[in-house]
Amino acid sequence: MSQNVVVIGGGPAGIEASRRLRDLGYTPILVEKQPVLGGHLARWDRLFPDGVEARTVLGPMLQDLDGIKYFTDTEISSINRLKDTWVVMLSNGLSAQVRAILLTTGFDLFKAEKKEEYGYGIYERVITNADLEDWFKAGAAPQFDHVHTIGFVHCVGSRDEKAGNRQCSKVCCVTAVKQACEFKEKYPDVTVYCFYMDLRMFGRKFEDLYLKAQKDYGIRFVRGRVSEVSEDLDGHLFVKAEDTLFGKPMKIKMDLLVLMAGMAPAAGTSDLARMTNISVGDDGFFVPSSIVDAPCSSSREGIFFAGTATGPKTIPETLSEAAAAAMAIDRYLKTPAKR
Amino acid sequence: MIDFGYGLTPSATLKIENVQNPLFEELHRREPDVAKCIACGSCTASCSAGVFTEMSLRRVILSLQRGREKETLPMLRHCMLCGKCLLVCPRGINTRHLILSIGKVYGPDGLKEEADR
Amino acid sequence: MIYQGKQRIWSEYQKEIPTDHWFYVRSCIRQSFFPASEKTFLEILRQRLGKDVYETPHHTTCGGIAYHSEAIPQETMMTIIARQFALMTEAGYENYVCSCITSFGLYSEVIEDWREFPELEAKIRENLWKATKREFKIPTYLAHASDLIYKFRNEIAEQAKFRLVNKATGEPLRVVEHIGCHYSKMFPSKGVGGAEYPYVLAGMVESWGGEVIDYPERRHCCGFGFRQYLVRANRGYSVSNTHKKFESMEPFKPDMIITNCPGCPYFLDRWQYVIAEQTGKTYGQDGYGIPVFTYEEVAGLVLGYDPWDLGLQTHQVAVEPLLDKMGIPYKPEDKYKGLNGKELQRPEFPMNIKCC
Amino acid sequence: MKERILAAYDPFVLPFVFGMTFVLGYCLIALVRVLVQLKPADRQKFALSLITPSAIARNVRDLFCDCLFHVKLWKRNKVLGYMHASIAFGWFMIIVIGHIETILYIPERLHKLYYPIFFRYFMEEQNQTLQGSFFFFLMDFFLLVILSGITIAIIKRFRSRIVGMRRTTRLTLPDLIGLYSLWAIFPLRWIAEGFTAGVAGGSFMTIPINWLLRNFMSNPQNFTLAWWLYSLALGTFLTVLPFTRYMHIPAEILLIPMRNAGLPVRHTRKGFTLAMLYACPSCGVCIDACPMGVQKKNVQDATVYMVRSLRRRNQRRSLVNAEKCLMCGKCAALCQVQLDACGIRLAYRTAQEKKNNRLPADFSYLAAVAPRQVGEDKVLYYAGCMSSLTPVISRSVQKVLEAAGIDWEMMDKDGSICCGRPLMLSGRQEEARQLIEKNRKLIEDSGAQVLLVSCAICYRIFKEQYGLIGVEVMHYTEYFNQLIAEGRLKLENGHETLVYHDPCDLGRGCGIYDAPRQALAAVGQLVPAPKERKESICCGGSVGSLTLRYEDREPITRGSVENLTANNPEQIVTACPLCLKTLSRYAPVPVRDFAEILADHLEP
Repeated sequence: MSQNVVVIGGGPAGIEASRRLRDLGYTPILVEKQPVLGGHLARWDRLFPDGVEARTVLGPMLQDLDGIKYFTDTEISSINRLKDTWVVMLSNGLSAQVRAILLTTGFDLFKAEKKEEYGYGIYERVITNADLEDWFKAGAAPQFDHVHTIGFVHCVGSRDEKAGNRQCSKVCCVTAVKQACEFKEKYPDVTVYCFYMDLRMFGRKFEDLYLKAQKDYGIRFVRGRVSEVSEDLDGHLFVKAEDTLFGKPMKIKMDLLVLMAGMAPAAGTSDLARMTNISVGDDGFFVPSSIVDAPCSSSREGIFFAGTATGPKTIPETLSEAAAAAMAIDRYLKTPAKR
Repeated sequence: MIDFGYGLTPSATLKIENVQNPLFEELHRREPDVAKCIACGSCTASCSAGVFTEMSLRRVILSLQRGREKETLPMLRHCMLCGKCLLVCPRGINTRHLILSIGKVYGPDGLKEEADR
Repeated sequence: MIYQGKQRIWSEYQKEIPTDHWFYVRSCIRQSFFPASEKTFLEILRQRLGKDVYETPHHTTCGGIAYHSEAIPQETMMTIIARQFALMTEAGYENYVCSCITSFGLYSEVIEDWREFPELEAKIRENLWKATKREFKIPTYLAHASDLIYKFRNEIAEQAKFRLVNKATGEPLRVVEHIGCHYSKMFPSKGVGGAEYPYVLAGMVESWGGEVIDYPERRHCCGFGFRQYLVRANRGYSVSNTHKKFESMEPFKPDMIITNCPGCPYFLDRWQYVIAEQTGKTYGQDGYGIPVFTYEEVAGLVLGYDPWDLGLQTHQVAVEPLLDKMGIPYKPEDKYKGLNGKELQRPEFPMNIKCC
Repeated sequence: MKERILAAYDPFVLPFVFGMTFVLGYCLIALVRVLVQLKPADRQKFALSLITPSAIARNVRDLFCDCLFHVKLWKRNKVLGYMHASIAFGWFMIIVIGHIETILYIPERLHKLYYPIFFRYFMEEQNQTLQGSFFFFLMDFFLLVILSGITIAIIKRFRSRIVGMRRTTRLTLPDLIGLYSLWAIFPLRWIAEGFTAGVAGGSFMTIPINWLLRNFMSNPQNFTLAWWLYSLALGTFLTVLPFTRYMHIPAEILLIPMRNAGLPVRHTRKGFTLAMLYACPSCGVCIDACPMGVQKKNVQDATVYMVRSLRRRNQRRSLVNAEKCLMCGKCAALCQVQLDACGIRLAYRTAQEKKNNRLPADFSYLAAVAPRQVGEDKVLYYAGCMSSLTPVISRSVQKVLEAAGIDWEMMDKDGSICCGRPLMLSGRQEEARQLIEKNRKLIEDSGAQVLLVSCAICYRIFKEQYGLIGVEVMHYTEYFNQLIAEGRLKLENGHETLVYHDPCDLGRGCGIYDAPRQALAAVGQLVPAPKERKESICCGGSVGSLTLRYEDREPITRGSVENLTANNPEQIVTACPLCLKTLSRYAPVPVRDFAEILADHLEP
């Protein structure tokens, strides 16, 4: 009977790693807290930089699950070390004794309502990048029709001590520019603003996207962090930010504001860390044994990571890390267990 | 009105209620590359006039976008059109044509009539 | 505005305010700005609500004005505050309530400092002992006077004779609540409802029938700021801030403003006169300004106290239009009479803002 | 010799007479307009040059060489040269001989405009007599010459590549009419004279045609028909001439003396410029010459279309054309009529700026810049704005000067006041004048004898506009070459294969071609480029173009690099900071500055 591997987290990292493990002859036991597999990717409409449909990435993965035992709506009740194996108790009563566990617990979207001064959940016209992706997926959204001016606020819950996340979430800048272009494609005569501190368009073809946003879509980039948002009598938003390049505070009347919520550590991270007593960084993400040359292995034997469980990553990085983790597990399982 | 020895200081905030800026739109029509500016300041750093005055093309472009041209257009008059900014611009903007176009679009009394263009 | 959104925030910032046995310290300047506020506060708590609120004549300023204007160093200020706590300990109380927002901010700051730097506390203890031979304990609970009124807002509502409702139209009065910056901006967790949407005044307004307005500049500073208004050269900066707030609230047509700090009501009230005299513009209906009240005055009005006993005649902006809206009876002729009915002559009225 | 028609008149001459009077009238009015539009000073200068013997000699020589023999075109393209020369000179000789015959045989008819042209029809000349046969022979000879030119013209029209022309100009309707009527004239003359050959006399051309078409020629009605057709063809050609490219025939006669008088281009459409606009033959040489031609979309901005849009007063097209041009001067250098293409476009830009620019420059801050004391024994080195972005140049120049033991002082060490040429090229002449005045004062006050310049752009304006007194302006290619010649600069030859790119303003602009090549020969082995010296292809980075976008400059630069590396040199050498920066972006081999390569080959 081929060896089992418990994979905790059914996002793109978990699914991809499970498929690879299956191909290597193992039987992955994929556990997903949510009722459906796919993680955040299931919610996105199109992906940067070229706008490829998320469906076309996730679809094939979801159709290739035979040979993988996956349990949705299931949580981890407990994990204990038994000699050189891990005994994992699931909330649906099942338990598994395995030599390797793969943590693909991913991230949680930063709760934008925590940034009270931006008024998410208080002003109707303030939404998050996730809400915007939902509305893009649902096709034209009625509330957008009377929108003349829209703003994208970068670094919401990222690079912000007060929001409890000093780190940069890496993907929100390029996502904001992508969404700005998509919005402008749908509503060409809308004026689009992007409020950024440092526009981190680090990846391949990201700078082209930025140039296209400026040249073809006329998106206006304001270098200044939004300080507060307020609502006037008839529900329009007043967004305040300083144009630090021009050295003047600005107050712009807008019809819609999109908060680029960053990546916060997944809720269950601390519990899992406690159960397996592996360490969690001060940023709340799991700490790999070496961030440089062993990002997939943990400080404990048999525990492996993949994806945004160890920090913000793009989808391609997550998928490649999933494959790397599968290889690491395979190599680990092939070495004879030390007595 | 009573003079209290102090008064209301006008707000420095740029209030952008409607986002139309006809002069900038006309400038953008003549030189679309102005939208590509990422305000990196290479032009200002290498500016020949910048050695002797506070000329800064970066500030000029930004002030035009914000509709505050009155503050920076006097500075633009120091430009010798030597073309160094054109050479160093990382975005490949034709800065010289931009400066020439600004001279035609802005200036003391705003937009020229389209007729005699 | 999604109301549930605000409620969710409020739920995260609820404070467990003790119900009784308070050691009360007054503000340095509130009696001179709004004479009856503190008297009304004590009267409501003691007579109307039967609470034990002790006040010793030996207590002094908290040193805030001097400290914020950089006239005295932090150590001196802390020793003064230590003496206040000593008075409280000697009086046998543990719940400390102060009438002034700046004090509340200062007390919170000092307690936080001592918690963070115990050696600083030890030094201050030594200073106090050397200076006054007194010992002190840190209050188990520090509250601001408005916290208490907020705590008992419903009890007050029960005894209310009037409600914050426009008698003629039955519509709730449109109320702008302005929270003193030192109340929750320095320590959000110390303020009821947090920093963005403090609920301490909103709670009172809602339980007394009014409707809270959220205008864009609601969290902007009222322009007080010791360093601003003390120095004449800076006063322009101070009145400009107030002007910004009024320009922002104007479209919402507020009926009144409720505040909980010594500076805010004074400046929001007086600067309306200066703005009117300088620019000719008033923000209330038909030439009057928007009346500004402290929460004690509003509580007093709701409980049916006589407006002139609440000291409303010392306001710059006429309160009569609001009293008429609420249907509160008052004798206009007594407005400028002293305690024993002696005529104090009507002060000279400003040109651009109507007074009664 | 007797007159066949005593009345010396026949209705068939009317089309020709009408055409001739029309064209002469038109040219006369045009001449008057041009002269009136000249500024008084220019007019005086022109009048003066018409009477000074040396100028007259030069005018006559140019008239013959350019108008008749097209020597310039011959040097460039043998076939085209012959075609033009044959038609022009042949036609000229036919007219002259026609008049000589009239003078000799029947001088009293000379006053009749048409008589010499249709001499054969009116006079019964016999080829028996020695004189007659001589004239017959001469006339037929030149007819043959013209016909040979016409046949080449027809071939060129349909297969321009055979004639070595990649692209020719799009012809307008009037041009086509003029062209076909021009083609028709001489064959018809040939046939017409064939008739008279049968009756009176003829020579080796006219007699055979008479024999060949004897049944056609035997019918007397055809006799007058042939002459009618001949006159009609002439009439159409002459009537339509002023509105076609053939206006260059009369116009060039006026243009050459005006050019030799050295008149400046002042206006976009008046005076000297108007003469030039008329004189443009729309030959299309400038289309192939223009470096921007690498992109098809730029072909419409060649000088021929600039002339056309100016003549048609098409402001929109003229502005786009005027602002896009690189001002490299190649079209002007190769133009058969030596049209000052850059001058016209600069005049257009100047007019535009004067009319539309409402942000006048404020160079008051220049007053504070103090001159740098240098004294006679030091060379004053002016690196120019661009050189601060190519430090290798100023560093190498200093190294070479030190090696040659020359004491120097750098004028713009901490920030340069621009030489003014980019500002002038943008059309802001008076503002450029302010920079020029300030720089001139700084240079003259410095007391230096020699102003050394390492930028071709600055060098040209220092030479042309500054009028420096007591200061010799030298481009570092000239100066270093002189130092080598004087033996003060010792170099060792590295024998690398080099190709030298002539910067437009240095080569075409100031005529410096050989100095750099001689100097480079001392350090490496020069490899020629297919197109160089006067035909060097602009690097594409010129600040002369106001509107060229960055992406559109790349193909131009690649075209220039391709030409330079045709004979695969190991290195490209140029003598201008702008060319250096632009070429090195796309060149497959290292691009080095003139001083840099010299500095690397200094004898230890």
